[in-house]
Amino acid sequence: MVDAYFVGIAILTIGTSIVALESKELIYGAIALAISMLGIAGFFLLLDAQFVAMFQITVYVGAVAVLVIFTVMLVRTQDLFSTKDDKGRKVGGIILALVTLGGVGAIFLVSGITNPMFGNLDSDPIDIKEIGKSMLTYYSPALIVLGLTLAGAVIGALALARREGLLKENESIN
Amino acid sequence: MVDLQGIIGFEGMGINAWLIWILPFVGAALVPAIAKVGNRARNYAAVGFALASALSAATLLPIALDGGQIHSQINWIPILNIYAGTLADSLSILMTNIAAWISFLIFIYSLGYMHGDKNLTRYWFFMLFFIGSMQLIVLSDNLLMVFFGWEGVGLASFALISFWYHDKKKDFVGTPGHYAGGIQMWASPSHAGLKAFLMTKAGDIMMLSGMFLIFGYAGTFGFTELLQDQSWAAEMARSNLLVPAAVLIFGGAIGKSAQFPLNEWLLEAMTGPTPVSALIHAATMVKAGVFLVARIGPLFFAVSALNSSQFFEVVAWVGAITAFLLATQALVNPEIKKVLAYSTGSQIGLMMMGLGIAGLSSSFVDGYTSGFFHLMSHAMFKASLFMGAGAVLHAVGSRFMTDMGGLRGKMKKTFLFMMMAGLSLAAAPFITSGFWSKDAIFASVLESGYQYSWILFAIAVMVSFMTAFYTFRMLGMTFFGNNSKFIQQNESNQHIHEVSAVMWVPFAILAVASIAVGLIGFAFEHQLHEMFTSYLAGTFGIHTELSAAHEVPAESGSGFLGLGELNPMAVTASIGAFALGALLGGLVYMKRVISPEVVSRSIISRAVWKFFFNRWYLNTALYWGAVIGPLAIYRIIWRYFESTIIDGINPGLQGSMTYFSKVIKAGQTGIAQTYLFVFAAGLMIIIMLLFL
Amino acid sequence: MNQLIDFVIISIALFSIGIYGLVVKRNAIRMIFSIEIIANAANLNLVAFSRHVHNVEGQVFALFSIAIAAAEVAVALGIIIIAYRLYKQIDVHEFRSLKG
Amino acid sequence: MDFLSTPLLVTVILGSVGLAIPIIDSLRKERGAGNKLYSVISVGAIILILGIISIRLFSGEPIPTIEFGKGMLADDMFGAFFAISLLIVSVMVTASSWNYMKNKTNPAAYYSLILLSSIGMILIAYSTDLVMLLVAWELMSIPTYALAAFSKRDPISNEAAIKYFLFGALSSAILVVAIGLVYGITGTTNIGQAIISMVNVQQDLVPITLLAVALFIAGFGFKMGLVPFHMWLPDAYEGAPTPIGALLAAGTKKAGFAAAIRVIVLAVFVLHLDWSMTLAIIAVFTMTLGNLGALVQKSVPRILAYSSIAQAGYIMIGLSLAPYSDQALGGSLFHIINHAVMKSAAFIAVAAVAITLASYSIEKYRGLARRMPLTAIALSISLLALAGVPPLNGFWSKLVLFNSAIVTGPEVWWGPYLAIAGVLNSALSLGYYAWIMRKMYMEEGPDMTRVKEPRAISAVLIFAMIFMVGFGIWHAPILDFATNSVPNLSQLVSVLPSVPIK
Repeated sequence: MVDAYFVGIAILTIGTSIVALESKELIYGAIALAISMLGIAGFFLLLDAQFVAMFQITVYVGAVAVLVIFTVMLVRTQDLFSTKDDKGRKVGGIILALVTLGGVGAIFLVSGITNPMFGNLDSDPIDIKEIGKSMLTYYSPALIVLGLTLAGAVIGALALARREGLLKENESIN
Repeated sequence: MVDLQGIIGFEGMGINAWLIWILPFVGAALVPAIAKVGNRARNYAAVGFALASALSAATLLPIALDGGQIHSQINWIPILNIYAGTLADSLSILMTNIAAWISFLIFIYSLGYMHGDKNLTRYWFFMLFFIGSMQLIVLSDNLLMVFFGWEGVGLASFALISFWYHDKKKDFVGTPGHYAGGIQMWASPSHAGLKAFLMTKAGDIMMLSGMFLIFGYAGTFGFTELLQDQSWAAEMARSNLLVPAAVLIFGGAIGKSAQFPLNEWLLEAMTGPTPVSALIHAATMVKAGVFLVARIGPLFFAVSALNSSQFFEVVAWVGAITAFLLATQALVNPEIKKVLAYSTGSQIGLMMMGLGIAGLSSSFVDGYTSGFFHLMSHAMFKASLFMGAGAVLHAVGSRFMTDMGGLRGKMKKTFLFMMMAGLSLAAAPFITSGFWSKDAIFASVLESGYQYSWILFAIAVMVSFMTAFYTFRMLGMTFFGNNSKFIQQNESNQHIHEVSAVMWVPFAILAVASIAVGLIGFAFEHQLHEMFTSYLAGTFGIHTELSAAHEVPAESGSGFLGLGELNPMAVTASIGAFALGALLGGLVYMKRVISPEVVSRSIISRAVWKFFFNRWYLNTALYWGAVIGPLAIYRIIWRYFESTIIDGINPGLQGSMTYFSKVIKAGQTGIAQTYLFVFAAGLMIIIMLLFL
Repeated sequence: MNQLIDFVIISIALFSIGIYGLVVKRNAIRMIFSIEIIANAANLNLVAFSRHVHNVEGQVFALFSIAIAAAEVAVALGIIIIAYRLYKQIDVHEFRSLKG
Repeated sequence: MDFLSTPLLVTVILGSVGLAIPIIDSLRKERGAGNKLYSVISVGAIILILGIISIRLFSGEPIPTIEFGKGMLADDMFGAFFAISLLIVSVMVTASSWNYMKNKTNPAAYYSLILLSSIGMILIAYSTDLVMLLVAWELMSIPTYALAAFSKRDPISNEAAIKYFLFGALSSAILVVAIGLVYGITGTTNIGQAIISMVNVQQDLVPITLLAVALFIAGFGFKMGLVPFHMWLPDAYEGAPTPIGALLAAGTKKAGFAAAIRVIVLAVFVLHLDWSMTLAIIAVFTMTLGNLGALVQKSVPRILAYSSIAQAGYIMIGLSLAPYSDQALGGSLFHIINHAVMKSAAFIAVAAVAITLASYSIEKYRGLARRMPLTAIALSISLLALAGVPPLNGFWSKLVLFNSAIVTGPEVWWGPYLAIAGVLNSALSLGYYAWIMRKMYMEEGPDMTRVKEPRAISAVLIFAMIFMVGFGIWHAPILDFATNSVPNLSQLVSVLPSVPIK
């Protein structure tokens, strides 16, 4: 059976993620998203993955959410706050979400991982040192590539965000 | 990966065989680029590539003399197990040298003849492209690559015949205003190019079907592979397909070599620049057909000596008919290049006759040697004659011999060398290569033992007589007598003079060579005979029972002037035909003691003259049967069927496709949410598909 | 005690919510929210499995995945800022000059 | 970590050049210029890497078949094959950008992003670990999101980038889920070990492995442009700057196939043979929809985008038949390298037209043969090659693919139908290819004056024409290379004794 922490975090996470999508004010949605990410970090703590949880908080809550909030404020105008969803599309979206939930959930439920013997999470937690060790040995090439990925993202984001009013451009061909 | 070992092959010489045909293609690709540097650089680069190709061909000569062969292959189309390769054996090495060196000389000649033409880049491109394709035909080790080269020379020939595609009146061929049976008998360059392309294409299609017929049974295109495993031949012979397949391939040769019934294109092909006529329509491309027969003839002879005699019969008779047909037409034509063109077709007919008689006789090698020897000597003197004719055209500015006359004083060198080459064509006894090669054909026909050989022999003698006559007629009308009215009228503004050295030296070399070969003609033939004997025995296992004629020098070793082995009847006939033809021609056109007008005095001779002049009405029949008739039929078909049925079905099909396309277009709404919905729903559907 | 399946169910629920948001929402920033929710669901899944399999690879993978998601968001926000400059709005539904 | 192994060498050299370019740019006084310099540097770096890989290939250094090593990257023939094909695409794109980026802002970032993205593509083909695969996948994707939006004044480019990004981010999240499932079942992210332990997976866990494979198909299928994950593709290819369209269509798409072959096909082997039929259905839908969609389009890059969906369908024939035929995967690889060159040539030709005539519309292509002869002939050759007209290279790869479908007839009833569908589709595709060519050669536009063709692009197009015609006439070396690079499945079977293989 699940414990109270789990139930509480689950309600918080799912609730805030729905709020993030449905709130009237975009800025509240952004804050709700940050809370939802905190909830995920809580799940990580429940799973004895403290390092990942910390990373989640620093990167997602600390960086991504703040970045998002900045952007929301940057582009903030009147029409950003209206939520104009089409009715039909909304119904279709809910049906699709339910089908996904039901279909994928059913696959998991009929499979072997519902077996209490399989899904046993009682073993000792993993030592954080192991993470560092494997990062520097087995995963070191991936780390280099990750570094390049982040560099690529930074270069790309900078190139896009930079304002170029000085150079005369004729970029558009249409 | 690429098996370099396979390419390099025999002591590192294999690569030369590839270079011979690759170099001209490389040159063709580079010429437009070099043209940017300058016109001079371009011209010399083109000649340089021709020379490089010729030099690599020359390096192979020792192998031919040793009777060796280089066969190198690379895996080309692995799916169908088809190999690309070069096969340099005695036959192909000789042929490649002839083609390469004559091309080289003609390239030099072109430097003078084409000087100042605006479209020289195009000219060099196609000339080099032509040489590459020609050498590909010669050196390829399989029928498929031969076919590619075959198409390549066809394309180059088409492009060069209609080189002057602006269709100026002076570039036309034929007598303006001459109609035969309602068909116009003169043609513009672009028309001539198209005609040549379509007619040779008819032959190509036959060749292609023959090739694939064989491929269907044998599973390979390679010459050596076909020879190694001969089960295909037996199987084809069982279902009576062997001879049809061989004849179909020969169809390609008929088209390319302008043999009856696909002979008409060669005459209009004379609209091309004269070096083109010399190279493509006299010395090399039209010989490709002969070469092909020489290539596959022994194969068919070897694989089933008994069943394939019909094939050789077809070859011999087609050759004989063509030789006779075109020789008669050459008698009456007024254009110098066209006379030479007729003569080319006619002489190729003789070569075909020699190759055909080879398969019908007990001693295969005699006919084979004679055919190929005639090919060699003809290549030399005909290229020389064409270049000489080009020099004359260049000087006079008219293609009609009636506009010339009395040129020997003004163009001494041209006259001298054309005279030498002309004597070779007319087969002047004992001193010209043409005599020896023609004599060899006569001898092989006589000795073949083929039941109708006497008819072939008679035709050959008649052709020989006519050849001598029209050669002297041509030389006489051009160089003897008095200047024509045309020259006299134009004397003031067109000063006729000898051409420059860059033009006369190439044809001088060839003319002298044809006399030189003639002087040692018998020894030369003997050497060739030896080479082919060992080639045929070594490669195809065709052993020759030494005929009485050849036994003597082979044992005594006194090859040089062993006149004793000549077939006396052949020699007599040959000398007689020459003497008669030359006498008649000389009297009428050189000494001009008899007027050519005698022909028009009798109705019969006039009718014959007209019949010959209208090319036996073959051109007329061709146009009525192949162009005008089908067009009329097509119009009827189009009106009643295509308009109702095809137009009825086609829009329906097209409409439904467009409809579906529009449905998809409508689905692509441009709204990202819709796209994502399709994505997610599609994922679900695929998951469901999996669990079904 | 909590079972693996519980975490997995939560993960699927978040995944479905993310799909819903992507399909329904028209505001570009909210679509990015949806993508983040899906990415978080995937990470939760990973860490849960890592706890069950009891080796470190899952957690390391989760770290990589988080870093990557952050990088993606950075580029995405750059694109959205340009979109805002061009259109003065960020309603993806209106961005449909490419279609057909 | 062996820095001299080919994949790491590629990463280090291209990565350092890629990062150095923006640094050089920030040090230069004249900001935003230097397009030529960066183009030359990038082309040089890529050619250097191409040379290194070719030399290593000829010296027989790569492991001669696909490897399932214990590491994250394996220097095998499969990787080398994709590395060479993708590097050819990158070099074509960077060289032609010389002209495209003229007078445009921020060239440093542009070339840097192309280089980084190329590393990602190459590493996908070399990776033997799912973590590495994912990180490389992102390294490939993230720079292309920015590149797609690179024409900042152009709303179309931005719209394309948004659509592309939404799909890309969704599919990478889906990939994370899929990899998580594989990891949860097998306890490892190493592909080889995962396959070995999947063979002995408990029966009640099989549904989850199937789900994982489905998610993999969705994740990779987005890049490959498979139906129903294709919707973003025409919009993104059309809207993105045209050379980037070439990079997406010829580069990232092929990397998607590399990933799919590394993961899905091998999973199909060890799991469940019925899977291949699903792939076959996807293949048929993909090629048909792509070709039908292209029929009534008015914009040439959009036609090429639809045609690239269709080509993905042809390549999928090989993937779906991999368990039954030895030729199938070889045919796929062969078509992949051919298609990479053909499609990038076509896109680059379109880029040349866009630069000089400032339009994508097919109406502007009327009389192009007179206005831009080289571009017109290159575009025609690449279109003919795409349609599979002999003797161009596209013909041979299609022949191998369709042939492999036919010969599987005795084993799988639907095999020959794939070939029939492929042939019918090729015939259909000729409709719109011929239409473009007719516009260029048969019709006359309002303006028939000759325009100057961009130099660098012309050089690239000449290279592509030589490739297409040369390897059309003599395709044996590439076919050999492709068949040698195929994952040697029989070897895999010997490692896995209980694999349910026919």
